Amino acid sequence: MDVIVTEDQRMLQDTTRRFVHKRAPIEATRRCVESGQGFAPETWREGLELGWVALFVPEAYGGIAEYTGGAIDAAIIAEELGRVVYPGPFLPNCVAAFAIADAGSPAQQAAWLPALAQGECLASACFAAPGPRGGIEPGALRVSRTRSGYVLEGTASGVQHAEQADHFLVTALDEQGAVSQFLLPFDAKGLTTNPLDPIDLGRSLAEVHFHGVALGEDALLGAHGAAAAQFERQLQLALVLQSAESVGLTDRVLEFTLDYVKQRYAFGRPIGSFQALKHRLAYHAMQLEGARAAVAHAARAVREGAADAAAAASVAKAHSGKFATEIIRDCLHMHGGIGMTWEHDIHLYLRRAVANEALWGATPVHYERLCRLANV
Amino acid sequence: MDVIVTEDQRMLQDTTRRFVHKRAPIEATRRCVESGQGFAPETWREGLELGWVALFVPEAYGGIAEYTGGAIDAAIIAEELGRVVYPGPFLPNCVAAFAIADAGSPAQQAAWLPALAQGECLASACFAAPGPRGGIEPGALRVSRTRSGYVLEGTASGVQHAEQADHFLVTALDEQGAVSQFLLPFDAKGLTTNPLDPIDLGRSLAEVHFHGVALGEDALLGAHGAAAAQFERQLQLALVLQSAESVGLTDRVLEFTLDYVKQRYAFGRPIGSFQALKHRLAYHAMQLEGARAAVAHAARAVREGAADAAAAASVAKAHSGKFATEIIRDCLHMHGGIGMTWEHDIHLYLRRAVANEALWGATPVHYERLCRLANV
Amino acid sequence: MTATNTPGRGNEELEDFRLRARRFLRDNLPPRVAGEPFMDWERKELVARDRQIQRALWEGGFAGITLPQAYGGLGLDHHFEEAFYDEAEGCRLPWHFGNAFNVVIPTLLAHGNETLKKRYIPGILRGEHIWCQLLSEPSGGSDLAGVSTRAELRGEHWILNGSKVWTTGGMDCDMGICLARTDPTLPKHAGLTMFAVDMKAPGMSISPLKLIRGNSDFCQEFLDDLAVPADHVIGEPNDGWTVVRSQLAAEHASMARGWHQGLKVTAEAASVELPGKYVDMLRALNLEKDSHARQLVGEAFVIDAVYKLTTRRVAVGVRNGALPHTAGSVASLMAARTDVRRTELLSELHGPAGIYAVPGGDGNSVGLDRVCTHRIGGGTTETQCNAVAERHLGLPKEPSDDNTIPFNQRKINSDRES
Amino acid sequence: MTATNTPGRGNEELEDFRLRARRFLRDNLPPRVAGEPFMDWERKELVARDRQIQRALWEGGFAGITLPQAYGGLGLDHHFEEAFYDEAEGCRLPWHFGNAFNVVIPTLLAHGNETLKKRYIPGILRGEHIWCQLLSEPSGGSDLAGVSTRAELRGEHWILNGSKVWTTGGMDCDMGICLARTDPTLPKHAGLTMFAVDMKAPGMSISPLKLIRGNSDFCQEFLDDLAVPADHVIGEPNDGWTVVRSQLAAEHASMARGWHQGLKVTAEAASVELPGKYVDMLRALNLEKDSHARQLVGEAFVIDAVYKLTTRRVAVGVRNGALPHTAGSVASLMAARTDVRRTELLSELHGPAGIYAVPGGDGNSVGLDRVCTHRIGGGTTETQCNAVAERHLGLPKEPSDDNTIPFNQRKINSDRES
Repeated sequence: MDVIVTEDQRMLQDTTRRFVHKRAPIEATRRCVESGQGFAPETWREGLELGWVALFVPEAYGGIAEYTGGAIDAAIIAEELGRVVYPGPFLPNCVAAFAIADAGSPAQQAAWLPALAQGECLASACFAAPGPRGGIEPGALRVSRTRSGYVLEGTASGVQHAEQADHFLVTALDEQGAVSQFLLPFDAKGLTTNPLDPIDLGRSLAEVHFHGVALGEDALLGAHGAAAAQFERQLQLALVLQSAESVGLTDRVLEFTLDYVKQRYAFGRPIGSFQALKHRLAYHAMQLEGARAAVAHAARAVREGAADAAAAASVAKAHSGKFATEIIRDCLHMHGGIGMTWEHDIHLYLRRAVANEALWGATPVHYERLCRLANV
Repeated sequence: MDVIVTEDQRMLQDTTRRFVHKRAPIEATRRCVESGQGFAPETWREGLELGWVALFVPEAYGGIAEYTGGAIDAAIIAEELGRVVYPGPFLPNCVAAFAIADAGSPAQQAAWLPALAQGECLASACFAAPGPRGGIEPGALRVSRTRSGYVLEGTASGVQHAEQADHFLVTALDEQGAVSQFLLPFDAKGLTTNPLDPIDLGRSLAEVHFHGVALGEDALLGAHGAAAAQFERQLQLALVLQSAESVGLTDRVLEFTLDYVKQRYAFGRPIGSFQALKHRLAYHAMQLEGARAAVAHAARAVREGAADAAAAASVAKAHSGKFATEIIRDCLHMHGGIGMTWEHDIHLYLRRAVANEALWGATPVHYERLCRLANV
Repeated sequence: MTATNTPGRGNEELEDFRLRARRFLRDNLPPRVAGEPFMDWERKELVARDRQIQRALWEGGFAGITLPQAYGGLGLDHHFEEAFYDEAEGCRLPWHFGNAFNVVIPTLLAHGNETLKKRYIPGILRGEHIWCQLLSEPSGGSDLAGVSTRAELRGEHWILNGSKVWTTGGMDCDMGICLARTDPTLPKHAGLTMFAVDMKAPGMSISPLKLIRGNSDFCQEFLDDLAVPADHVIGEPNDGWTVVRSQLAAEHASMARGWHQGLKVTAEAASVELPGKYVDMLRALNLEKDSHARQLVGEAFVIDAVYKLTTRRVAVGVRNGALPHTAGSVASLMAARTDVRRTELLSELHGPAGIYAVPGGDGNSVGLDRVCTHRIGGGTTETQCNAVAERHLGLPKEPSDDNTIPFNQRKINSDRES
Repeated sequence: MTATNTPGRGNEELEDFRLRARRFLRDNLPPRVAGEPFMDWERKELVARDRQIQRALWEGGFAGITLPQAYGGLGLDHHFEEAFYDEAEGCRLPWHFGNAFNVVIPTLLAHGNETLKKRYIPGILRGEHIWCQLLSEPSGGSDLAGVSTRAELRGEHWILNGSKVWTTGGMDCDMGICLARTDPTLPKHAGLTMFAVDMKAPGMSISPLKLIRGNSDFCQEFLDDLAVPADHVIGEPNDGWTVVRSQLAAEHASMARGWHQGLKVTAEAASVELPGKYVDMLRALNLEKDSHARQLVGEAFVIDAVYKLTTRRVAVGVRNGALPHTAGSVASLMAARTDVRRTELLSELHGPAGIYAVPGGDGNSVGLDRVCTHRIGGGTTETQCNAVAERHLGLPKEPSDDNTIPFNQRKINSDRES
């Protein structure tokens, strides 16, 4: 039940880890953070060459989807990216490529998929309403029919990489609450981006405002008013990738914390020999193993479109999000004063973990969703 | 801010502790539990002679209310009773005496207060509706006006000592939701008691059913339809006494657990020298100190009818209830296997603590009540 | 470490075995009844039936599939065993022999002399001997190497004196594997010896242990000049700790393989289920629309699912070598944590509706679960935490001279000194 | 231990003092501004104003009310001090001198030689010297007796080399009380000496410490052949640990008295408040009707109230002798636990609405509080837990030879060995 089940997958993990170690280590993330420049485009392009997005793109459009494990492989990559708090737009571009491969017309696939796979296009998703309980349902944007197409109104919250994105995958509701999806460029008339000041310094966050944004029929992804199921599939993929990233964050922090407590001496002993720390670390290892199991299962269920995919994705998200924060917070604490300093990397991990716990539906939102999935 | 602020109060604590140690130690509670006989009447009568209920009864009716600290003194006694998981009806009889002294007519006071103070009458309270969120509001019973008086319908839940009680203090709502209170004998026509099988083996628990129980005007306590404020005062007193009892439970368990872990050796060391246990015990001592502070403050606020009495009583109840269970549960765990055996006393404490956490409003009910008190 | 895909014998032989097993099981074994416990020593009829079932397996030629023929087994490879358990999925299996198969037989095979192996392995296979483990003592549960039951050699017998506790099903067992101290002048791990003892012998008195809930599967034993033949030492005298370690390893391996869920763990993918019992509780309490109550149920869904997925991940990972065998301790720890957390959630959900049993019901309530759920049996969570921290995570041990000073010079419980 | 009710001097004198103080404070001290921090070393103007305020108190004859006249104080008893602080309730007080008054002066009075006392106590009273404590080092924060900053006597001066960290307001302090190792061949507690050091002297370089939030009240110091006059030893050479202990006791006593809430704790009854900020959050998030959100706010009300009541109970109890002084460690531990739990509750309440600061605001968010709230300064919670367990609850210490072997033969951080 491990996320790694085949030799190909193990190779993918090794390759990704080596690449990330060389080209996008945590020091590179820190440079991005301190320069305020967002992610490094050259590393992102190199990642794309390794197939980071192409794994959702069919061969006909320049991808390798036929030869990959889809969500399973992407989760392997996401976990590695979590280990370095990678700042690039892996998740939204995977979701966009998956969405278009899943629901796009041949013309849309031909126009978008090669561009996404090669990095000529950078997409992000707009759907979530502002507020504490958003993140898993379209509800921010309202779509109306016009003579020549559609018009969008509203404000989407929690949009990651909005400032770097040149296209948006937009999910909106009509008067009746039916779901439609659209693809549109960032400079569409009436669309403005309001950058926020996020605690996750490695990733920009924005609200995107839609004031009478007019779109033609060709912007529609899937059928008008019938995109609920495709949105749910995209959501599940996003949850798996974000959960995998949180596992990667936690895994790496627990790794260097174990090293630290084995080396650091106080009162004539390595602090890792003190039982209070040992027991907390044992529980952390246990919850991390739980997160790994949940993410591995969810990746497979989502990939296979299994009956329990929706529940599995929410279980993975709720557990990995909650415990990434709890574990990393306590690991920071175990570092003592040094962990509180700007120079130590651990706060970059904690910032990402706290953001991940809240985005794509905070833990309470997924508990609630599980109740709905259980028909109550 | 200690619950003990005067010499009289310290003496009261010492006297109670000595009495309880001699006449109602935990071994006596165990005998009551194993015999299935409820509490021991002779001990209860001796306690009454010490003024356990008389402290709410004015001198004119054979009591000592003018010379006592009321809720503060009763909280001191309740804490001592908690230390031995005392099975007797201290709380409901204090509440009944307080209720009648607070709201009864001269005739009612003359009829009831001496009987309560001397143990000729044993009262319990019926008001709470069954279900998970009951315990602090009347809602179980419906009262209707008749030509000659009143008639009661409904089922009151969570009634402690119902089988031993000979009278009930009943709180009911009319059609408009206005609150009235009544005093009636256990053998009133139409009243039946359905004993439950409680986890707290030291105290009986029942549902009391009211099928067209007809009452005259003389049964009314206070004004018809205007008893909400007096019910609130009774509730606050009950919360203080129950919280104080939970503090007593916790205090005693922490005391014998500290003794145990200092004496018990494993791996060549007293188990109390292992840091994992030490740190948990430190947190337990901290939360117990918090419970003491909260109960002491609430007792004084309730005694003085302070503006924050309602909030203070809920804070005390929520904190003491939650942490009594948490702390005693973990102390049981620290005893290892022996703590799991019937012969060890700690389960008697844990049973009472879990029951106290749930009765008189479980923790969520008091969190919710605090929000309402904050006008939201 | 990875499982080989090539059966040790021809596929035909395996298929033949499978068909024979199918037929035999259909005709001879009772069906598995949903809700019937794997083990419940208080239900004597279940124990007795398990003896009959094991006897039937023996007579049918299906006992000890992978065990050596010299000791009564069939000497087949693990594919035959897997085929058998595939076929037996719907049957009641003799789970009260779990300890005998999972712990005692591997221990005897590794450390037992020929006399013991020849006598006791067939005894198990024939359904005659149910075994228990006499390890913990009243003076200290977690510190297994600190046992103080004494064994002294007098002539042809070792004479054992002391007491044991937390023995699962002790009243109904025939034999026990018993750790005792044979040389208290050595450091604590060095002076121990493991014995095979007759639970029915004179000098062994067994009484049930009454627990908080009022009942118990556990016993306490007093050993009063219990005589054990000299050839009933397992391993070497004063080398009992070596035996303990392989015994514990066998137990952990069997738990990691999923023995606690039966004798077999299926390798199929688990699925996330959202148990209807929680939904029923919400409805019964009229809290379907209460967002706080729904949070409690949502978390219960998550902890149950994560525990199930983790147990399976660990079982599969340990079996195929993707995870170290120490990962089993992680699953044990999670079992304890999940069970306790569940009682918190359900107590909070039920409030006063959870603190009594309705008359005429099974006497249970979520409040009673809250009082009784501690997961101390099988090692406290402290011991499990140490195991995860030291063996799985490689954290340093605490400084201690406890393992080096002679046993009889160690500090012991103050209440015993006074 | 109980407070006496009889003033040391006549009530008339006390009343006269009170009236003079009232007049003086009204005319000379700035008012207390709601929301203004007691201490914020980054706000240089606050620090500078506190120097002026202390200077004004000195000039007005209200500095060092209970301190001996020999060292510039007024030599009055504590009723005069209490009267003064009653009157000063509405004033800004020189809180940046808190360390100097609460820790340094008691330490100098207990262990300082006449030179030090005559020079430095008046320096504080006149508003000239703000003091810091140079205790923690980068190589180990919790293990205070493990400091490795070296001090060697060369002629008339001790020469100090090493580094210190977590110094509150180090950049703005004039003097520091500095712990250094004078004999590494002795066990760790035995070879320490306490010095009074000039923060402006050559050899002392100070840099601010940038924390997660991006700012900090803390500094790091490098001591590079810092020369300290031989008469600036506080206590005796190699007896620094005695000084540390009374220094820590003074700090804890001041915290238990409520210094962290100002210089004075009122003895009036506290009341339970239900902070409007939580209600405002519920409304702003449109969660007034969400029972789960209301639970989070309800718990926040409770933990805040319990913390407040406990702090006050401990302060009063320690002062009147009803509680042992070790109870102060309980309040410290609760401060840490409450602050961290509050960030959990508010993060859960806000979800994605809590992970960014709205542009134009103060840059803060509940998510940032969640990231930054750890309460490590002033001793980790591990140290506090040990203090509560060992000193307050009387639990045994862990076995250790760390206090007995020579300092230079101890095991140290592996990363320093490699």
